[in-house]
Amino acid sequence: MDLNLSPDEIKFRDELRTWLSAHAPTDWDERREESMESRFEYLKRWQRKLYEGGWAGISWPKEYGGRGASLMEQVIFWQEMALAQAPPLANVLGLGIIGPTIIAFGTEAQKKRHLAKILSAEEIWCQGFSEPDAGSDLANVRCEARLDGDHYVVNGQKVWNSYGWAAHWCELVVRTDPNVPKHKGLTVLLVDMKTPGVEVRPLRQMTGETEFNELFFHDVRIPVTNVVGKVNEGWGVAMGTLMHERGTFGAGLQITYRRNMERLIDLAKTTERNGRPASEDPVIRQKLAQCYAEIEIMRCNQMRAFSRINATGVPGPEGSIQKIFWSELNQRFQQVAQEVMGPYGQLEAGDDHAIDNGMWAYGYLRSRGNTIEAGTSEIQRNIIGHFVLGLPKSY
Amino acid sequence: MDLNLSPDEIKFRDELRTWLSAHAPTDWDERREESMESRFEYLKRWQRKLYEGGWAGISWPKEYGGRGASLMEQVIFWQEMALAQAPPLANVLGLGIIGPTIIAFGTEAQKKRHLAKILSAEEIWCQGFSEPDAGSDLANVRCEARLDGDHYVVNGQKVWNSYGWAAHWCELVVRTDPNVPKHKGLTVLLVDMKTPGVEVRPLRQMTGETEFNELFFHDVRIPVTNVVGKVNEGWGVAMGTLMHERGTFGAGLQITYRRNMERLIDLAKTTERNGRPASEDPVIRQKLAQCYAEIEIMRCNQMRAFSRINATGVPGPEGSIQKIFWSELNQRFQQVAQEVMGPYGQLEAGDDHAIDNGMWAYGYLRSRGNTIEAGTSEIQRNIIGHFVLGLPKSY
Amino acid sequence: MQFGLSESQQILKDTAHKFFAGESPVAAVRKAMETETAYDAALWTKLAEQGFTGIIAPEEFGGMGLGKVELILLMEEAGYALLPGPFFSTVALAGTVIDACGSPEQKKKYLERIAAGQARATVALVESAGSWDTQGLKISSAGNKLTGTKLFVTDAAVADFIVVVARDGVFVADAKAPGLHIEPMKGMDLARKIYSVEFKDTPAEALGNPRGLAGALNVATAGLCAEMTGGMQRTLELTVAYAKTRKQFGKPIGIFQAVQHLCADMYLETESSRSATYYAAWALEENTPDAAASVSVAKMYASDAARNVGNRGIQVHGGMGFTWENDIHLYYRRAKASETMLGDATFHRERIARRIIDEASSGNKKERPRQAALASR
Amino acid sequence: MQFGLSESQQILKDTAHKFFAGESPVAAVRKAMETETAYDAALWTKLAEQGFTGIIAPEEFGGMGLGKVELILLMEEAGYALLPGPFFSTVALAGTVIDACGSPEQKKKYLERIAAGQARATVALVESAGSWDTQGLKISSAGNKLTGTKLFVTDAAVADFIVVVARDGVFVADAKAPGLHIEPMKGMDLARKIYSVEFKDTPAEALGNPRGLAGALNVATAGLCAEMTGGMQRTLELTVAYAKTRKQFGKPIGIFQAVQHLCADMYLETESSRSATYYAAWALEENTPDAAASVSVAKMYASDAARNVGNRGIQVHGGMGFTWENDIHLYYRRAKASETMLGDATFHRERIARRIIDEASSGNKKERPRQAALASR
Repeated sequence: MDLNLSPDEIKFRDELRTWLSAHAPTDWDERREESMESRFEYLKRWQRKLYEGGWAGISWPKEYGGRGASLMEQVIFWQEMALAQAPPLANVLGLGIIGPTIIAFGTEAQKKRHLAKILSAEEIWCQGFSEPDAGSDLANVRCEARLDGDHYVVNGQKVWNSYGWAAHWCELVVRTDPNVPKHKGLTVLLVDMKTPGVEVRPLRQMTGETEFNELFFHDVRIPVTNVVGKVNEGWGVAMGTLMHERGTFGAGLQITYRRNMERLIDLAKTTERNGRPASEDPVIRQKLAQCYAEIEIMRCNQMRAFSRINATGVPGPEGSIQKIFWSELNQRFQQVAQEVMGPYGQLEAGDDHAIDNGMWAYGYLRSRGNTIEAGTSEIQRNIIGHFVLGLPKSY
Repeated sequence: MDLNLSPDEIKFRDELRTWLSAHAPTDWDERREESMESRFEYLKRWQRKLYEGGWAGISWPKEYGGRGASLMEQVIFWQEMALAQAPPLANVLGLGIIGPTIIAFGTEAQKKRHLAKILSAEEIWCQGFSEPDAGSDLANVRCEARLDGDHYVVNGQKVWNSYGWAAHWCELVVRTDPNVPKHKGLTVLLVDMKTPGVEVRPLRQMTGETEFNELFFHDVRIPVTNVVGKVNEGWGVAMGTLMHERGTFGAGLQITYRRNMERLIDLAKTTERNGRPASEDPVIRQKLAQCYAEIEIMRCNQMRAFSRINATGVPGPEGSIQKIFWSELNQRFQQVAQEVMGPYGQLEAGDDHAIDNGMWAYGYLRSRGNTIEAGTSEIQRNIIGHFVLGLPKSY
Repeated sequence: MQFGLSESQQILKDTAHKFFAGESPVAAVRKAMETETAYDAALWTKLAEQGFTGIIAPEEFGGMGLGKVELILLMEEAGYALLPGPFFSTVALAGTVIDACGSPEQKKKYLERIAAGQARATVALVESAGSWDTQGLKISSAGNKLTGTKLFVTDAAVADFIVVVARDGVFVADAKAPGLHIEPMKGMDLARKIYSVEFKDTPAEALGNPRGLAGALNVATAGLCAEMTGGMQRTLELTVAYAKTRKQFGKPIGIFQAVQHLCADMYLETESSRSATYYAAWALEENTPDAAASVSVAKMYASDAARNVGNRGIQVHGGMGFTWENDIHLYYRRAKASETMLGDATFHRERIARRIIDEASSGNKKERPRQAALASR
Repeated sequence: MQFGLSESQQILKDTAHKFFAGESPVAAVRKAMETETAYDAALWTKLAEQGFTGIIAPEEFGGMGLGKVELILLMEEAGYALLPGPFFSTVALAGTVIDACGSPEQKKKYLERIAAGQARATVALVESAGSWDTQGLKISSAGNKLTGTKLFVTDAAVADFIVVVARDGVFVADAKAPGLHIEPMKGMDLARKIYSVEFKDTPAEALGNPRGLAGALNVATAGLCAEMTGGMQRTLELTVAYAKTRKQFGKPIGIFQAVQHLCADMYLETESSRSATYYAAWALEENTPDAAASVSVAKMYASDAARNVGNRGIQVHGGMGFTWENDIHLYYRRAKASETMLGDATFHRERIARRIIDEASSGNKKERPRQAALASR
């Protein structure tokens, strides 16, 4: 056990840190009022800069334009990005999920066609995975693709799609064989979003945002050359894809949480509670300390998990405790923030009295999604019960 | 809605209160160190006194020696008993459960033979219901009774039996037909505990007490005249019996909780915390107030439920929220008590430094049983989900 | 002893339920909440026709003269329907304060108009400290003129007059009075808008009996708890209905204990909140010694329960619960706004602590516990 | 960066696991706990032969000179086995304090005997106020003589000497010294007995460097957290095994989500407690700026988690979990005793609050967050 960085890791971190301090823009936070489109163009420019600096696709093999970074280097990457408060990446799905999928399962032609443009953010990618009737039951995909000559004809619907409105391409999971059990008849297709019959509709969330979209496919013709991996073996391709989501990307999260925590402590010092600063109220102090401790434990759990993945090569089902921990912790934290702020906590962006321009009201509402997105807390507990503890399958 | 007592209820209460203040012994608490047997003889004498005063079996019809009290009068009875800190009743199962069962389902001969002796505590009763393999799955009874002439021959085991060591009689649920679905082949027998082949073994709990027993039956011969209700229809008899457990007996509980609460507040005033009384510590104050409020809500929930039973005639599945509420509340309360007392909380009876002679350590450990006994919290939530909310059966 | 509704109480509740379902269905709520004030004048007229605007105003001032229990039954149904606009502000808050603090002439002037549906009103109390504790207020009158700013004032923009709680009394200011300036705030509850109200040498009329304030705020708080309970009930029903129909892994999700037990907890919390609220209303009506404490018990519990019920309801709904089109978030937003309104759980716990720790006479262990009052009357 | 055990650390842990399973199975624990002291001399000799009594004592005093991480791995396995007797008191508590506070001569005199297995010891700190806060202690020495009473002293009856934390220093008193009187207390943990220790003009030797105390108590606290984690692990395993075999309604109860999710939460809490404890040990070893805070994080979390894991474990066991014959309550009893030992969750939360609120420089928002230290070395 040695939590110090190795000399190589220090070198990587220092190089990245130097680059970020020279190149990472500092005005992202100020752009909240701009249009979604204008903000996204900004993010594309930022990713382009990362690409030119050699910092896009750091986990990708060097032969495909990546940096071949080790797992710990990836962890460091996301931590440094969070520390520098760098803007997010425009093509985060392409870089983190779809690129690696094409590298692992794609044809040479697909690699040649797509990978470089993912790295440079020239082409943005989204995913078509969830469906109205396939929420926690991921294999229950109904969006169908019928073979017609050298094309598949796609009909169906997807929901909870991110970036669809901005995307050039979509990694789509479709049912190519309706006559076999659920997991078996699925196929992954690469879909040009400009293909006739593809429709993107914004889906409004309880926060008021349209962070997600619905995708509709009406007789969309996709060449068979766009199949990734083998026909009817899309479940394995898609699962390999999802495993990446449990990877290092979350390493920056605890740094973001810690920053929110520090901001909340500052607010508690200036918020009045019973005639003195809330930060001196023993009840509030207990709650703040609890949040701090949980963020620390989230960090330690993550680091232990990354070390385990490093040793074994693959993320295991233990990743479910990370998911449960960060999502439920954020919900508890947002509630504590509300208690510190009292009635001010409910004020949304655009109110002059709102603290941090409504970020806390937004954070509170948005956090409800945390225990639903990327596998509900219930599903995660099923995974722990069955796959980690060996209890019988409960669903 | 009128929470004031009616003139009749006031009359009942005043009469009882007067009687209790003249007759209820005040030295029960001091007898904790005596032997179990000596304490039980004391309780029998106390019940005899209640009987002679006309206060035993208050819910029983007058024709069977009861008082024919209304539901609200029963509620008042248990509350006044708790307020007077009167000792418990020796024959609590006989009075509250088995007597009413015999009245409802028994033969004239059974009524004549048993009821008066239950009231006077001349004969103490216990129940043989739970089995090692029938915990939450109540219908899974295996203790079998084979017909042999005019007797049933009983073989099997029961657990979680109260008062078995002191009991003269047992209301026993046995399987008389193994060839029909679980609920169907059960029968209720009245078993003389002196019948050859009946063995009582104390079962030690985590508290160190032997509050419960195991009962073993080896070729125990019971006359067929001791069947209650019809053969193979024991499930209905036993369920009618269990319904009584959700009745008014619990009405005294909130008064006991409230007394514990007041004691804890007194302790908090004399316990040091950070150089001042714990009762001035805002963190402790929040927790004490939360307990107080929950006890209040338990009281209000109970009163609403009693009023509903009064209107509809039967306790409904909503009784499950009472069970969940009192059991989980007591666990939270005991933990708050531990936090108030700090390391003193762990001290058991017999330690000179123990607060209230270890009652709090005992209460903490004993409270773990609350969410298990009389239907686990999980079973209660199943009942609410299925029978109250109409969700599909989940087990 | 009868802790259930009387026949006339049940009729009132059923009538209100049907009225709101018919006159203010959720489609209408959504329409109202998109407006600047969430106020629907036509609906208000109908509320007045039902007599709801005068539910607890004394008959001599044109009201129905009903009790606190009747008020909270109405509020519970209003909460169930997520009634938009200034009903709570006008009737449960301003009306109650005027009834408790006003002279007969003032009641005639203000309460009668409320009861008749001719005026809307609200109460301005919270200042920049964000607290509902009236002890810490800073604004005071100078020759019946008010100067300063009140925040989180519900429905101020549609109020005809505003009851202002100041350091030295309770005042009524006409909404059009000089120096009175109203600015919208952007709160989470879309169906009950909040405002900052600024006073600059604004003339205001002092109410005759400001000592009635605490009692009136207790009544308003019980009303708010009832509204919250109604919201919980609706959230529970929406959630159970969804759990019965939504299928995953080939079964309705309600068959999974993880989901079913969330629903069971929602039921437990909703019923418990209802019990506590009904008791508080009765205790206020009967003026029992524990009336104030019982209000704090109810608000403390409802503040936490409404949030928990909402959390669980959204969770059971999964992604659907996170969408704008699903109604559950509208209730969730109101639950959050109501959580802090008239004091959050921490505030009321400390109020309870003062009563049970500081005010209770220590060492007097043989005293009969107060909660036995139920059985002792 | 490697947050996993090294090969030698893993070997140590495995060895300890096997040793305790073989030499101190639960039947032996039950036998020991029925004795007055829960001390088994034969077992102690074997512990010494393994070198465990000298695990962190420096080699110059006959120890193995291993680090804090190795100590907690050993304590974790001791906790898993519910090791009875004075191992924690002697090695993690008294040994650590003497190592941190003693002069070389004192270490030779006391620590060497501990390391060699020739002496058992403990630390007496808590007074009648029941607090582990050393600031509030009342007993002070007068010419190296102690007078007063210490409570909740673990394993005092089998200690050869007792380390006494006083207002004005840290002292060592021989267990047979005049005026020293030991009385058993009846604690919940049956396998680690506690005592009151009374001093009347008892001669005691002042340790040379009392300032080392806080650091030593941090190490002991990390050790206790590890022991608690081991207990959680065992409780989890017992519970999962039961959930796989116990049948109700014709199925193993572990198939029901209500049961399965209780197990999943137990797993989450056990692993989280382990992560926090390992980190604390490493931070202490490396003397990082957050070392003390990391100990409080671990103890705060373990105090709540050990209780919760026990609660859930008993619940899953149903009636069986409530019996004396089932081992789970033995762990539960230790969890409760350990919960308050060396400070409960509330105590450590306030310690954390002091660090993150009071000591952190306000307004310095651009400061790099400290937790990035992991990635910043």
